[in-house]
Amino acid sequence: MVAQSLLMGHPLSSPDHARHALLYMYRIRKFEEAVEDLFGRGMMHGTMHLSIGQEAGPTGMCLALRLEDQITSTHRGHGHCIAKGADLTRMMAELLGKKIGYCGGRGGSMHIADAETGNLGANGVVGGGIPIAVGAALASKMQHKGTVAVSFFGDGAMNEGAFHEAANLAAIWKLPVILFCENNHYGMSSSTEKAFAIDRLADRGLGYGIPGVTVDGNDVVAVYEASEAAVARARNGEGPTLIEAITYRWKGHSRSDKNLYRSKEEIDEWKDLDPIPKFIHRVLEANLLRQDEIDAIQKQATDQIIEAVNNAAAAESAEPSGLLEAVFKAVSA
Amino acid sequence: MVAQSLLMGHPLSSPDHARHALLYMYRIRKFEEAVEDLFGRGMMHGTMHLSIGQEAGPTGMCLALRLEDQITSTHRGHGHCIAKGADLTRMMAELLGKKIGYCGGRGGSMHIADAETGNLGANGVVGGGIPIAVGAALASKMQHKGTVAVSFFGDGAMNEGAFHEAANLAAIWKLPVILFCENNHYGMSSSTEKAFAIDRLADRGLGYGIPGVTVDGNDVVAVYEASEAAVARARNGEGPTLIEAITYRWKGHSRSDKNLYRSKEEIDEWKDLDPIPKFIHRVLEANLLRQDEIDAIQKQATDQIIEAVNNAAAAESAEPSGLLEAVFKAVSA
Amino acid sequence: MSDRMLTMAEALREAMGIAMEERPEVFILGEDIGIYGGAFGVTGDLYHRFSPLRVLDTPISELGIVGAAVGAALSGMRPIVEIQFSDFTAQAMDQIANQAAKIHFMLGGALHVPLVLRTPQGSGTGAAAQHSQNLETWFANVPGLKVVVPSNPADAKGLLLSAIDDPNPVIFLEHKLLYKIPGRDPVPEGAIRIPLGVSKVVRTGKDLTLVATGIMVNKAFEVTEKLEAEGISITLIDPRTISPLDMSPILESVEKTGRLLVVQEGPSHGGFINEVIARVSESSSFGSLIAPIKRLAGMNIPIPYAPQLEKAAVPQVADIEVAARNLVKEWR
Amino acid sequence: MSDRMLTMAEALREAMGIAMEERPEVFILGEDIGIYGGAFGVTGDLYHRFSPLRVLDTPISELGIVGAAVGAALSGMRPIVEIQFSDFTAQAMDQIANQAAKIHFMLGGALHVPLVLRTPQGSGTGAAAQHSQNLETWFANVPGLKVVVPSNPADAKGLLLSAIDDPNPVIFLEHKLLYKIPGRDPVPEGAIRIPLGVSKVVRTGKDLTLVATGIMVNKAFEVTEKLEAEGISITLIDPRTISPLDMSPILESVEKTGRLLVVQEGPSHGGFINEVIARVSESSSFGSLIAPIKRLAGMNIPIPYAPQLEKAAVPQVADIEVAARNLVKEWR
Ligand SMILES: Cc1ncc(C[n+]2csc(CCOP(=O)(O)OP(=O)(O)O)c2C)c(N)n1
Ligand SMILES: Cc1ncc(C[n+]2csc(CCOP(=O)(O)OP(=O)(O)O)c2C)c(N)n1
Ligand SMILES: [Mg+2]
Ligand SMILES: [Mg+2]
Repeated sequence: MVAQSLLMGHPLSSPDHARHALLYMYRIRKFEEAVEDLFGRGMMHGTMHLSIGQEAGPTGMCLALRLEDQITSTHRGHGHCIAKGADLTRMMAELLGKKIGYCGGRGGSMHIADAETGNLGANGVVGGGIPIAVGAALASKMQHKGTVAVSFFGDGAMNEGAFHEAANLAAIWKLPVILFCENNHYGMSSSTEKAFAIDRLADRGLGYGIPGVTVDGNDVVAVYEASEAAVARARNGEGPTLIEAITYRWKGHSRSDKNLYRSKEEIDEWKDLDPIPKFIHRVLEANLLRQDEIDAIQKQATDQIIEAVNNAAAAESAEPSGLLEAVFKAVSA
Repeated sequence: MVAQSLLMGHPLSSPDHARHALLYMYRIRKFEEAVEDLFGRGMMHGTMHLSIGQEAGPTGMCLALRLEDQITSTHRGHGHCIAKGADLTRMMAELLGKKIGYCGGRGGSMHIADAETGNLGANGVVGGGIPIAVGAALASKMQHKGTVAVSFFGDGAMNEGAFHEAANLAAIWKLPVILFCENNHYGMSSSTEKAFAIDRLADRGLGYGIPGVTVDGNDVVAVYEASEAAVARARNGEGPTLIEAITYRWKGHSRSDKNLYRSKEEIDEWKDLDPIPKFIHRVLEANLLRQDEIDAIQKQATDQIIEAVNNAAAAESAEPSGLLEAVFKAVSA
Repeated sequence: MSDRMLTMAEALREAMGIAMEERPEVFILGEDIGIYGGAFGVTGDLYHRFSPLRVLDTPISELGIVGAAVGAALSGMRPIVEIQFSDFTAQAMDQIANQAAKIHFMLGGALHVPLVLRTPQGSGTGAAAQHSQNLETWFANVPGLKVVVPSNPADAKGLLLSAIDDPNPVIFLEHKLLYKIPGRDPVPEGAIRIPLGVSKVVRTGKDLTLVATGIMVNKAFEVTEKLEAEGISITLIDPRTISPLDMSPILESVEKTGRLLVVQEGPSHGGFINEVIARVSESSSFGSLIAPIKRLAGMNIPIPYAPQLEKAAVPQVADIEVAARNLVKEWR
Repeated sequence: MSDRMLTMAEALREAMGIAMEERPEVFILGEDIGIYGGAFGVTGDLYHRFSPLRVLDTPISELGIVGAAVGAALSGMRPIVEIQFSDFTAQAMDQIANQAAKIHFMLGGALHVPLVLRTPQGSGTGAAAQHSQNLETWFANVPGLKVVVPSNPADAKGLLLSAIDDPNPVIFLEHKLLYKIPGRDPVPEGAIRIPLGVSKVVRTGKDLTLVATGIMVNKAFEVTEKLEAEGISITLIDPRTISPLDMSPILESVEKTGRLLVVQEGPSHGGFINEVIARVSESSSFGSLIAPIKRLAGMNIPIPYAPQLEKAAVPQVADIEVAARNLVKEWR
């Protein structure tokens, strides 16, 4: 299983850790680029929500998690899924509507889940996964499992009632859950300046008695450190933490976005803050990896994605037969 | 119209103002006592949610409002309705299922509204009225009406998504709305200690950029002063305020409550903090009214309620005919 | 035996108690279900028998608690959520319809959601339009939800135990006027289970097929007894589960009686009775009909407050009686 | 004339523009309806033509914005709320079903809620189960809501103008595959209004009555043309408003054709087609039927993602064709 190769821990704590962090950020980047390409060539159905530019958030957070820890994810969920250790071929196969896809072609990009790596699912509903993560944390507490649940969600999701109700339940029951907000400045076309009357979204925690921290979401080290502290709190029975990771989405919201609500300059400014070179800089500075090793890691990620695309493309298409039977799980006798 | 007799202003600013505040608190108290009595004698249908002990909140808040200002209210809404100036006979008639009742017998206690006094309605749904008040404030702003909208709701309602979404909209659009939380320590059997991980519910405002104030909700003067400030802010275009009025409900949540979740001692302690004698004390101290005048005000309120009950009881019952036609407002040609 | 003439509230409580004893992963969450014992007294003493951890009082947060139940169900627990009035499932519809119902299918079967959502529905308490709806049609229209509407304590117990066992989300709709009345039959002891999706023939006759669920079964039963005296004999069928809907006893009966009357409390549009009619219309039993199918449903109005208005809003015994008699007398 | 062959998105935008010019109290609110022009481009340039105040971009807060629209409607405004996908009306169901729908009745007529909720529904875009539902049955089951399902640009324009005029809450359900295609007929200029609650006979035939709404009207039309060549002539009826539902042209047609086929995209249980069947079954036209009523509806499954699966989930032209042909050929 792919998942078990995950290497937890501080991304600068050893060359292997650095390699892992870098590999996963590259995997996400290359996966998204491949998706964009497949869409562009008309080979993919539906829509797509790319997380290029946001790779440090999921990678840094998931480095602080164990295999059995759980996550809930979003419409923009490829990064979370990859960072938690999912199989790239099955992901890509799902996007291509194949039988071996994670959902057997029934879910697509917005519904990939992977029970083995604790991914309870992307979600087409903004905010939909937040109460679910809280429930997973409740189960962990009730069953004394010692696991932590993380809900990834966007800045936009914070204005849904689901965030509010989930946050309060997490707080009053002191659940081992981390509310991980990827603040990429926009919910579709809606900027955080217009959608919020507060500057720091982490301040939302104040209303629930949940500590809120804001980190540079393009710095995988900073994300890891905040995540690690939140996970420790959660495992200690001290309750939830709200993490706000400041980042930016380079691409349009989805396929149909004309980017009318923001300027090219703004996008370019953020491209200069690319999380991958930022981390490479730290790694080189710390003498953890050499440039040729880094290049090899990038190539490894690219190769893995090419392989995933090829495998997925070659796989058998999902078939309509059996759909009706798939609605309910069979009642065991 | 009853409504026009309302006298706005500080309850200690003149004998008339003091008289008004006291009369309205007594009206609420006596109305509720009459309802309890009618229920006890099997003369009333449905259920009831009494606000005995909480009279200072609605009275103090509404003293800061004009006739054309709007309110949304709750299942425990008799007080709000009376304080905003509704007709007692039509209220009581509604509870008795009469044709002249505010809803023609179709709504009952939980749905009394009065367009003339700006009461957009009690609400059977916890939190249901909060977004509606925000919408009324939005209309006020769009139409440059200069009116303010107040949403009354309980502590329990603060954990509904409706509160959250409404609060955020109010904040980002700087709407002339006041979120008036009657914190009576319980949402049915659920104590604020268990339902919140914060001590001061007004702190919820922090997450939205809304100033939050906590006042003694049994002190009509304190409530008025906080309300007046919030109304001024709102009319000035400075946006919403969250007021938390600390109070207590003497009676059970509704008809079927066995009060298992709180102690008799606790109830008794709060009875000692009765808002009516508390205000009388201030009035006497300030030499605004004499004791005999105060007694006369109490008697006046009692007489008004007796009259309302008698009129309502004598009125014609609502009839099923025409129900189907009442679903939609007729489309004008 | 007479001590087993439980009310529906008692029967439901018994079922939950048995399930909680059987399986540590069963727990209940909802508003005021703990020390208060539930708004309608259904959870009663379970809070004391088990623990505040397994009978979990929640804040007023329907969306949050259903969502938390979904997450817990995905993580090895078997939550039973109580929503205080079915009207407030509106608050939780995203978690019910877009999450719980779809997860198993949409995620390719990797995960499933063994969740029971219990909630009282129906009118008759004078609580008016926001506390009196029958919303079963919302759930029946969502593929992935099973929808149960028990009409009596014994069925309620057996169906609830099956619902808790079921690996899928089950919406369990309890008519609030049934809570406090004992059924016609004693409630069996122990962990009796009644499978979901099996219609029950309550009594057999030859002149008319009458289909009803929930409280309407009681009203219809009264009518069958009354009309029996007039020489009209009625087959009364209670589907018990409206989704999936077991049509076979209904179709068989229609073939025998040639007449069909379907009754529900909620408004007709979208109602389960329409599904029954449509299925009969499509079936080969259609040819056996000797009378047009007749339906009785709630008026197309929000439920009003005053008792005389509230009664007028939903089918009463007398309405069923008239409809049944006319169907038989006028179509021979 | 040819320049009036608008798409449905254009026709809807035109209607909103006219209404906003006519009345200052009309405004639009919703997610990404401003500078973005709407997720499906329906509001387009209205933001620039009017102002950000009248084309009000909101945060992602369906419950909040529908609630705000209710409050504004109670206070003299005429809001048009756009919900980005009808699936997310689930988030706002309390404000839709428990507030907007009931206020006028429940409050004794003192207040009313002139609100239009526009939202795209239906499958075909590969967005899977949480973005592809047809939820009309939820709304149709709630007394106090009017429910409109336009099938073409000209109707969409006229119906939307009437919906904005209506003093009651109207749910306006737009099939997303219709947005970008022009209709068969040109869209009249100016403030044309089509009354709600009036069925439209799209074409007339003698062998079969076919009832459909929304995108299914297009599919059904294709079938009527195709089968005409085979000598099967079909009356196609588009109710346009499913609540209230205008049955008279349907009943009249059934009396003539003796055969009825009803089609919808959403799952059958709770579907409007069931209401049509039930009303026909109860009516005196029932006696004119020479064939069992046939219905076609979406499969009872959440909408899947992969294109081949998604297509299988809802009735396609070929399905309608087969059903129509068989009904006529096999029942004479
Ligand atoms: C409940 C709901 N409302 C609206 C949408 C449509 N929608 C999809 S993504 C999105 C923006 C989400 O913004 P954010 O939460 O910040 O996440 P991001 O896309 O920036 O990652 C919107 C409005 C949805 N999917 N669900
Ligand atoms: C959405 C919703 N959930 C639950 C209920 C049932 N209920 C009615 S009042 C109430 C308690 C409300 O508490 P709070 O808001 O503090 O108001 P209070 O009763 O204390 O005045 C509950 C749970 C309801 N009416 N609406
Ligand atoms: Mg965002
Ligand atoms: Mg309270």
